[in-house]
Amino acid sequence: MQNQKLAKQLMKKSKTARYERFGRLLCLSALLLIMVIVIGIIAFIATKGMSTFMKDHISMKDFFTGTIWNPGAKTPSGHAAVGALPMIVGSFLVTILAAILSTPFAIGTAVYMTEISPKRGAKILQPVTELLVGIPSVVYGFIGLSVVVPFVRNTFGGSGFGILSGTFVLFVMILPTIVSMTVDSLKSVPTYYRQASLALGATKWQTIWKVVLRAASPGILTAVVFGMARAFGEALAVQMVIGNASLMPHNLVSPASTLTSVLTAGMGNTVMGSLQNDALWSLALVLLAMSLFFNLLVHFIGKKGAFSK
Amino acid sequence: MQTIFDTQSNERFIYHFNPEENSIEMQTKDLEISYGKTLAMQHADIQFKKNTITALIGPSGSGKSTFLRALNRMNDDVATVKGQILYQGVNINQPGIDVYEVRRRIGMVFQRPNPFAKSIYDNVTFALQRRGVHNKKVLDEVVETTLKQAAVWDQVKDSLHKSALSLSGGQAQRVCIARVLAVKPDVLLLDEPASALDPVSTSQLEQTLRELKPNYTIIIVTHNMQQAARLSDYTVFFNLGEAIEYNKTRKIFTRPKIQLTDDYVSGNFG
Amino acid sequence: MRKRTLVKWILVLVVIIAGIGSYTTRSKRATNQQSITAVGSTALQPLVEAASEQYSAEHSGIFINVQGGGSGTGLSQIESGAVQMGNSDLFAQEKAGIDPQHLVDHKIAVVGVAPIVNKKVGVTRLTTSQLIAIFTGKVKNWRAVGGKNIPITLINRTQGSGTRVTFEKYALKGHSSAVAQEQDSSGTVRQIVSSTPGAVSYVSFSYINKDVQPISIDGVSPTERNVMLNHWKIWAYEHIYTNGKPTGLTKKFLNYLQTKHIQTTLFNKLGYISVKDMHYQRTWKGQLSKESGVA
Amino acid sequence: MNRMQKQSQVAMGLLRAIAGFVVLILAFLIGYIFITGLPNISWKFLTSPAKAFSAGGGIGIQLFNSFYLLILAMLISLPIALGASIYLNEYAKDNWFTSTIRTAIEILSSLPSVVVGLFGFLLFVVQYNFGFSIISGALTLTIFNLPLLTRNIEEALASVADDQRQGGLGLGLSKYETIIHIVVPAALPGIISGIILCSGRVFGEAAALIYTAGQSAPALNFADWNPFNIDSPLSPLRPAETLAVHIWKINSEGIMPDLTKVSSGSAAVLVLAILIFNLSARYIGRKVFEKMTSMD
Repeated sequence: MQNQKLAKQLMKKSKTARYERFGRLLCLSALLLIMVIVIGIIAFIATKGMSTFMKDHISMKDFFTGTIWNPGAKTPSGHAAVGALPMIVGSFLVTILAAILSTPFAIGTAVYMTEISPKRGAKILQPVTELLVGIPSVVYGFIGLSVVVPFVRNTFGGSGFGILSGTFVLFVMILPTIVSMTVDSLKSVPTYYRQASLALGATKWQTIWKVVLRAASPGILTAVVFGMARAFGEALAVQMVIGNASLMPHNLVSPASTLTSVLTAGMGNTVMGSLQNDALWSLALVLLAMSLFFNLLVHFIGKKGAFSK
Repeated sequence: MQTIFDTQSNERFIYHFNPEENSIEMQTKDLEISYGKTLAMQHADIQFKKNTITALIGPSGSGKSTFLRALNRMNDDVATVKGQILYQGVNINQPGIDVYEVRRRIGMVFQRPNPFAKSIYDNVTFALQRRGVHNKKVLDEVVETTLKQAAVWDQVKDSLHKSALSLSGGQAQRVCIARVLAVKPDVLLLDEPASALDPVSTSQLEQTLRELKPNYTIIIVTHNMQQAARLSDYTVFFNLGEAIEYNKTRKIFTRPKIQLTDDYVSGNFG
Repeated sequence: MRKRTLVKWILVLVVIIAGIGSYTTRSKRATNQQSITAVGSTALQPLVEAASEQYSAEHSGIFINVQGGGSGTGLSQIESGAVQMGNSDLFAQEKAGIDPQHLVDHKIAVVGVAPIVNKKVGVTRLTTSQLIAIFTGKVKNWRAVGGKNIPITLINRTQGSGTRVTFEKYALKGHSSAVAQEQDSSGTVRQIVSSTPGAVSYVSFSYINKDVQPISIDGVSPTERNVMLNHWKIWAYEHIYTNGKPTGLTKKFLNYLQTKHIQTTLFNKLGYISVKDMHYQRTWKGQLSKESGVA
Repeated sequence: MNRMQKQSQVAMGLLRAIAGFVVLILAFLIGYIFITGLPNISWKFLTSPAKAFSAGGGIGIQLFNSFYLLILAMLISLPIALGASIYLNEYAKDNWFTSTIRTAIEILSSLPSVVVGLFGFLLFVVQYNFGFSIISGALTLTIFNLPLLTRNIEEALASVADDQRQGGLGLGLSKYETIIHIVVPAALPGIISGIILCSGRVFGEAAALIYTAGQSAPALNFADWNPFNIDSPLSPLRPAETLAVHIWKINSEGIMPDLTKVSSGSAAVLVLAILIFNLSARYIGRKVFEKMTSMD
């Protein structure tokens, strides 16, 4: 019967279906590959980082609350001198300050590029920001050293090396990242949102503030996270201007250090498997944990924002 | 001819064709559609007659689009569909059915014209090319026939290799119809195909659909009751996830059996 | 579409043929090419690199791969046997985490380390005790040691750096420097000292230039001559370690580094001091013996 | 209403000022790099090999290495990132597992590149015995590059309107065909700008390469393009110092007398190269897009 013939035709796996399965598998394996790499690196850092505590028997308390960093030596009070607190505080401060400083600038610029003058934005600003991403950190570092540090020294006093200089350099470094990602998320806000808002009699500013930015806020948050991620992971440039002293920062112009700067500077000078080296990997682990924390925080904020909308 | 009057509640009237009649192209049996835990459609038992135009009307959120999308299983990823969907007597809502073949035979045109970022020619032939048809002669012929069927050939025949994105809304929508016709479906599902078009384009589109009727079974979701009235042979009225009344269009618009339908078609709500 | 598929296959074919073709026609040298790798100290890298280039130029088919990475990397990699030569600024014994038992030390050169200050502090000479006071943070202003009224900004090399270890051991007589700014490269240190008022740090002789002021200690100025005579105490060996006795190409290359030709030309240019010119030798514990020449 | 208008005007002015200020910063940076660097660039500088401790060294090999590594790294990472982002954006269900994957990828992108570099060093250089080589460097750069590239491509895919996908599905095409032949071409401008962004980052990356591709640039025989010969420019097993690594190296340990000149010149060349790269990628992207949207 015709019915059964049709049923047969419809039940047969078509070439398209096989193609679909193949394509899906291909994409899945790409993702799995990335997952393997991610898990590999995380596991690698975790094992290396934990060995400070497991193998070298350093107590977590000494590590997280100590303020003297000289692995292998003892503090005057007899604890192991692996206090990572100054670096943790330093990383935290620099990242947060840089993000706070650059977010309004980045959003302003991105809004300008998408909402006010898209033409000029696409012609000038976008290529320039993309260009800046490619400037090696070491060049940023040297410009920071020859421009920002003297500026901070002359304006705010101190030696010029410190959190503030680090913040300024990072501000410029993460700006392109945040701008270009914010632009992407603003662009993905459908045009009819804007039209609807303008049609309701809202001013351009109200439209931007209440509609466009609100709609793009998850994307903007992601952009900021990525900016902070870059700030977190940045080493060479910050290292040159922050002073790189494992001291608790008492103000914004006193030399301080970040996890990455100590990590990068120390890696080549220590021997794999030694306490000195393990302690550096522990810093990397802290870094990982901190960026996880930031990430979750922002996701949390993002969710809250989504509800109140 | 046989009609079933829902005796459980006096609020539904679903017209059913004579089972002996061999002209039912599609039919749903006790269809139930849900998004997650939200029930979007239930008790849908509708038959669609071959080579007719059936309009699905109802207020926003009544489930008419959801229903339409279930018919060629476009909802697979987002919704759970229970019940039977018979296409020429074969239940296509069962495991093992090749959805791609189903969708080829039951084509769909969407609310907003969505030409691909390709040339007009490629828009029309794309699906065929993906199915291994590469003979230029065949493809040329398909392009010409389908664009003519969709009544857009004269306007685009000189710019077949221009981007389809440059077309006006009405032209784009008819290219989208041609694109669907190119894979030779039996059923055409249209989801408010004219909502983004101006009156002139809309009436051209309607004319196109009338011309397609002898060869295709057309099911169209529309917001526009005049459109349903002038275009369709049968009309289903949906409300709150249920098919309330299904009858000949003439009857729906002149002598509806259900008060709710009357209220809706006379513009009292919706 | 079908034409495209054809083109695709032709392309694949061409690539395969090209691959086979280039493999079979690869230069005959490739089969008897020899290559060794040296990793480690960034201070020693330019010297070894320059020597390896000359050596490769003189001996065809020889490939010596010289990489930096720091002394720690050099020592860990030579210990694990991943490379043939490990460059280090320090004795293996001085480095925590290294078992020096199987490592053979080849002292390649001697470098002097000198304190440097920003040119505006108005100090060119210090006594050892003044130097210790400055670096341990007891003196905080240049006025206290006869300079201008400028606060002292201390700049250290990174913990574990060879230069720092040498400086603390021989200039500060074993005192640890106070916790202060740290930089992990000599170039950066020099740049910061030259641009920061009141800055003081230390670099090896080859990094001293007109932008910074070297300091004499106890009346002895930092010159190569003074290092050879051990009047200037702050110096260290540059080492190349091998895992066990060197063999083959490694041995030949190490010998090449000791030739007079290299030691007179390259060493002078780079500011290294030849081990042969030294009037004294020193063990890793710092014991001196008055002998010249190489081990 | 009037007050609102005024408020809007003020806000617009402020936004313009912010954008202007940012432009100023960016212009200053680029101006600084070019003004200090461009005078040092000459044909000889661009083509001659570097010198370790005497003046007059160039950056020819480093420049070639940078491009070669970038191309290799992109060739390896692009298909992976594309596949992964397609899966994440089109297939993956929106559940905890997907968000875990996303979070993990985001975290990976925040790791300092030196950590990625050391990972690459231990894995490729030591474990797989690739040595300090282009291939080690390219693989490490791939790891370094994947998170951001995946993220960017995913973003570009997400910005393609859903009705394009439905159009494809409605024709009875598979999801995969629809994505590859319809969604990806439609997302191409976004994907290309993502690639440019990542290329810039890769091009300027130093720390991940110091331990993998190495910091030496042995002389190459530019007459020999057989990748199986070790002094061939194409050989994947030779060490390859890139421009960014070169800048890092001479700034930190360089002792040549014309250090600042070489360094600022290299920085300018690097920025210039990225500029040229961006412009050409944009141009190619536009052409490809035009081709895809008009003729087959």
